[in-house]
Amino acid sequence: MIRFENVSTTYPGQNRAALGNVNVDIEKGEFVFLVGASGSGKSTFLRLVLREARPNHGRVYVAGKEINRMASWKVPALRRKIGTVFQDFRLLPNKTVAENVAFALQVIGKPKSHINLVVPETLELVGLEGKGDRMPDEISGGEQQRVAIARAFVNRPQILIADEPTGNLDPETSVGIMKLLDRINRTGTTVLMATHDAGIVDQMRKRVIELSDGTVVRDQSRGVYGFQH
Amino acid sequence: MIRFENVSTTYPGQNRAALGNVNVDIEKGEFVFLVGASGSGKSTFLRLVLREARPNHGRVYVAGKEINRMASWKVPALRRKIGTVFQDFRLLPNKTVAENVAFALQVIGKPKSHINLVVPETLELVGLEGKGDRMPDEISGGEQQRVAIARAFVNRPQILIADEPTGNLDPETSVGIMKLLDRINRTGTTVLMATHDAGIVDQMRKRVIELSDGTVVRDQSRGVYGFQH
Amino acid sequence: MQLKYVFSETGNGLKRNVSMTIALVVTIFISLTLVGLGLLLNAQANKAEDYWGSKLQISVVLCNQNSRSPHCTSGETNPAQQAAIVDILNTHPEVASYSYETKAQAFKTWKKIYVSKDAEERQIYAAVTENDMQNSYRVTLKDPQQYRGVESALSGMDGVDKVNDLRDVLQPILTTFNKMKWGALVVAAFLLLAAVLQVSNAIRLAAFARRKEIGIMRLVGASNLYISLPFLMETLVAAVIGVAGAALAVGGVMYFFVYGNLRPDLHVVEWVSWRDAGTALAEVAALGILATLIPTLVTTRKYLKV
Amino acid sequence: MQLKYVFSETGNGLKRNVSMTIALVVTIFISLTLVGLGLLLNAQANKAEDYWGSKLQISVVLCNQNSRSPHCTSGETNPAQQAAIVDILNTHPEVASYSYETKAQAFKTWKKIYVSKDAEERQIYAAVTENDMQNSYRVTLKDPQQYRGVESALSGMDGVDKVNDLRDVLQPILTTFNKMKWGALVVAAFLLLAAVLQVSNAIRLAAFARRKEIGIMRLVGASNLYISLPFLMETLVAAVIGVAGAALAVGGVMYFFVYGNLRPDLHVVEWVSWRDAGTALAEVAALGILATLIPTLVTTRKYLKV
Ligand SMILES: Nc1ncnc2c1ncn2[C@@H]1O[C@H](COP(=O)(O)OP(=O)(O)OP(=O)(O)O)[C@@H](O)[C@H]1O
Ligand SMILES: Nc1ncnc2c1ncn2[C@@H]1O[C@H](COP(=O)(O)OP(=O)(O)OP(=O)(O)O)[C@@H](O)[C@H]1O
Ligand SMILES: [Mg+2]
Ligand SMILES: [Mg+2]
Repeated sequence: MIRFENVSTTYPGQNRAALGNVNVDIEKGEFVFLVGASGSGKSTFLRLVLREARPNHGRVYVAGKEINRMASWKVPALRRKIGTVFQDFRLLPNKTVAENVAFALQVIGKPKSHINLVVPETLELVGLEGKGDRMPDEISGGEQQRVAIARAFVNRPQILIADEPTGNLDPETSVGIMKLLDRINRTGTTVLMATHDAGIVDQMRKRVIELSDGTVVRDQSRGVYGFQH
Repeated sequence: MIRFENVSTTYPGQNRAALGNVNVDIEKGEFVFLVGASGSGKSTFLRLVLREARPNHGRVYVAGKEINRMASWKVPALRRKIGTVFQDFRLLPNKTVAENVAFALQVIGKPKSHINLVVPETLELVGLEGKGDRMPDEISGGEQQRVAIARAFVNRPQILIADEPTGNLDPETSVGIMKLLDRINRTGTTVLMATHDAGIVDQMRKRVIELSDGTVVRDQSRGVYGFQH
Repeated sequence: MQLKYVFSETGNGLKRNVSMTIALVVTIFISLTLVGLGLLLNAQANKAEDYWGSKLQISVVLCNQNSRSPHCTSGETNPAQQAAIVDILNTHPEVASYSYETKAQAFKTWKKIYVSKDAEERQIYAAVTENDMQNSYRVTLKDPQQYRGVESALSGMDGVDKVNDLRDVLQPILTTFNKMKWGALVVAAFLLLAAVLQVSNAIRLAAFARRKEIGIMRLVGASNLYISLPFLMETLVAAVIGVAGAALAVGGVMYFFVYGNLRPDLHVVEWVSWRDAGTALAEVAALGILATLIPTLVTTRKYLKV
Repeated sequence: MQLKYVFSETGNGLKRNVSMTIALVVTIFISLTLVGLGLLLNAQANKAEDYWGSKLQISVVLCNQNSRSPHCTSGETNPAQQAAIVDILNTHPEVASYSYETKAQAFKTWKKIYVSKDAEERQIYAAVTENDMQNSYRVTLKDPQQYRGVESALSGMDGVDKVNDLRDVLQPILTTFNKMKWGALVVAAFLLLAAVLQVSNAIRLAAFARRKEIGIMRLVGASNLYISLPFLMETLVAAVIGVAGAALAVGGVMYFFVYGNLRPDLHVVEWVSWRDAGTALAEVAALGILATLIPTLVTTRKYLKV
């Protein structure tokens, strides 16, 4: 589903490479944790998958296509296959929960009838039934992150990317979010999540890829956060 | 140093109070953790201390003054007594480390000679000796947070406020930051830190104030994160 | 307060928002130039009104030998005809007063106005004699707008060559000055509105570009004045450049057009002087500074408040 | 694509940036109005040049009985004097060709031009006879700028009343049209620059106000066109309002000034027509749309790129 072949990338004006010769292969349906110290390149890895950044060397394949050779007008189509969730939720404060989720479908031109069908369905899936009419600041942080996940998942993407989705949440709320991501993963969606949260990684026992200074230093199929190789 | 007397506050357009009848008294030189679920009101508490927000009821005293009766032109003087650190560092990307720290002194009109003296001193204190000429994106996240702490502390404030300062850092780096805050606390500075990081709270064994839905549900002198009263 | 910081921040701000600054300066410049020209035209209209004030009469020109009017068949107006004319002037309800201008007086005025630089024209003018002039009555009206009655009563009389209504000639010029003045001021008002709105937009954009710095300044306790001074300076610089441009443009019009063309060649009226231009420019400068400082203060209060 | 979204976003965008939009519309409006007036003045200058083209000659007016020039002491120019004049015209190096206009021809032209609405003036004009006219030579020059030689050679001769140089009268009018044209176009160019810069500033501000939405749109895979269409529409609406305002303003000038004042009262030249105004406005509309669309496209590419 996602394949990195000798990928290196350096941000403009930087000396140090953000990623150096990374080789990773993630299969369809996998659940992968991306761990590593601050600045180790986790977010950069995710940006490459979304083609928000491009590698200086090597190739990035997503859903069978080499995305760096892709014409830029095809990038929107790529991104429709990928749902994305961030630490800071990124909800529109002036839209209700349901409108926030619907927005993701409207702007890619889905018909209204389809939107009216799948939005309540997805809100139920993430555990927000009956809260569609609330505004984002009327619900808790955990619920806001559920809205963000609903928005990312409402178009049923093949891949779900999450960059420290529990970074702003307390430990209890975080567990709920992880259960939801696990449920989404079990529908066949590939989940790739960057995190610092040792507790979560230790508990989930999924595949762990550890980055350090931009290189893969560990790739373990049922790993924990703190493992030292 | 900081006293809340029956403080309640509601954000405009909200039904639910962000803080409800909070009474807290923090002595000079204390180290206090503010914990609680997402949305429990930790950041609001800190904003009230900085007079970035104002209470609807009750009184907030900082350094012996009731800050809500204070004329708005006196607010800068109040803020010079308080150093502040955030999760997202908030460094100026086009200034070097030393310039970022010096900026805080320049804009409050300190003479150049004073700046040239205290900036290197403070950089050494936070463990960044020799890195003054680096740009923020040339150093690690942990180092960036040290710069932010140096900037907050360079004017030797009586109070240091930190809102989830380790939220973006990996566990190892976080420990270093906590050691630094502890060191600053031991110089007599009152430290007030909001956090989700159970590990840190458990390890430090300092006073813990827990908020839940805007009310203080625990105030314990040598507490842990997960304590249930 | 370190003024160095304020100046360097002002410079940076201007550079960062080059396109905004240029747009702003151009709009201020053009609008103030038009305000300046409007004020000059106003001064000109006032000058013209003073200058022509006494001339906004009608004059009843009597026949001389050269007159070709059908009412001048008998040549020079005779005393009987003249008495009939005076009778009308004494009794007509529209007439306030009148005076008699003899050929000699007319010739004196003629010689004053018809001074030419051109040698040949001077020769021709020299050939004109007092006898080519005509006697006339200068009639002041009760209501300057009510003159059709007396005009038609007199122009049909024998011995009256023609009834000259100087207002027919001068009023259109005055009206033209006034129209041009209002045209310039209306366009200037539009552009000033645009300039004021642009000032506030420029500040929004600048506050946005500098939002990180501003956030940190507020956090570490920089004073309000310190935070907003670079913004004030930025728009002040734009205003000063705009005012200077307007001064140059108005000065150019004065130098090349008023002093270069009108004053030496056209003596119909007294033209505006450097002194009038100075007054207009002082007003323009005050307006330019106010029109930028006020929106700046309002907008900085809104976007930079503690 | 849901056009409803695009329209509602366009509306929201315009509302959100009211002050930016007004400033933009005003600047576009005024600059395009000035471009329109500049183009009209250009058409007017061309028309005047065509109309007066043949008149940019010099005419050598011979004496008649009424002439007062010192070279007309003997009354009507006699054949000997006329032969001397023709001699000069045949040999002078500045002269390309010449023709003779008799009193009869001059009288015909005179009657054509001096048609008055005024009853009294008509009476006076009726008294003018062919004999009040003067014979003259119409001289075409080799180089229209070189005429001082022949002028001074002829004006000193006996039998020559005066040498009229129509260019002395008409050229200043032409020059005035041209100066006004360039004045309008230069000011318009400044304001157009300001408008173009404002378009890009308006888009920067709008992109900033909508940065959250845009970020999410890019993330969930909205197409580039979909993201930028509201921006395009926003500036297009501003441009259309500006163009409409300019059309109204130019139309007003045509209706009230050209058709209301100039055409009925001033016959010295053929004035611009509605047809010319139409052409000017078509050019203005094209310019207005281009001057807003191009910076919009450039800026949206820069600030909204995938
Ligand atoms: N926009 C950027 N411009 C320049 N350098 C950047 C940029 N973004 C990241 N970097 C640098 O690239 C490296 C990798 O950063 P990245 O954000 O991928 O790390 P991360 O693992 O996500 O860290 P964190 O846990 O703090 O989010 C770091 O050294 C960082 O300074
Ligand atoms: N600017 C705001 N406008 C409206 N409501 C707000 C605003 N900021 C916070 N709130 C609301 O006030 C309550 C308390 O928020 P606060 O940010 O203080 O919580 P917190 O404990 O800091 O949460 P977190 O751990 O997520 O940072 C929440 O219900 C939140 O939705
Ligand atoms: Mg990251
Ligand atoms: Mg908070």
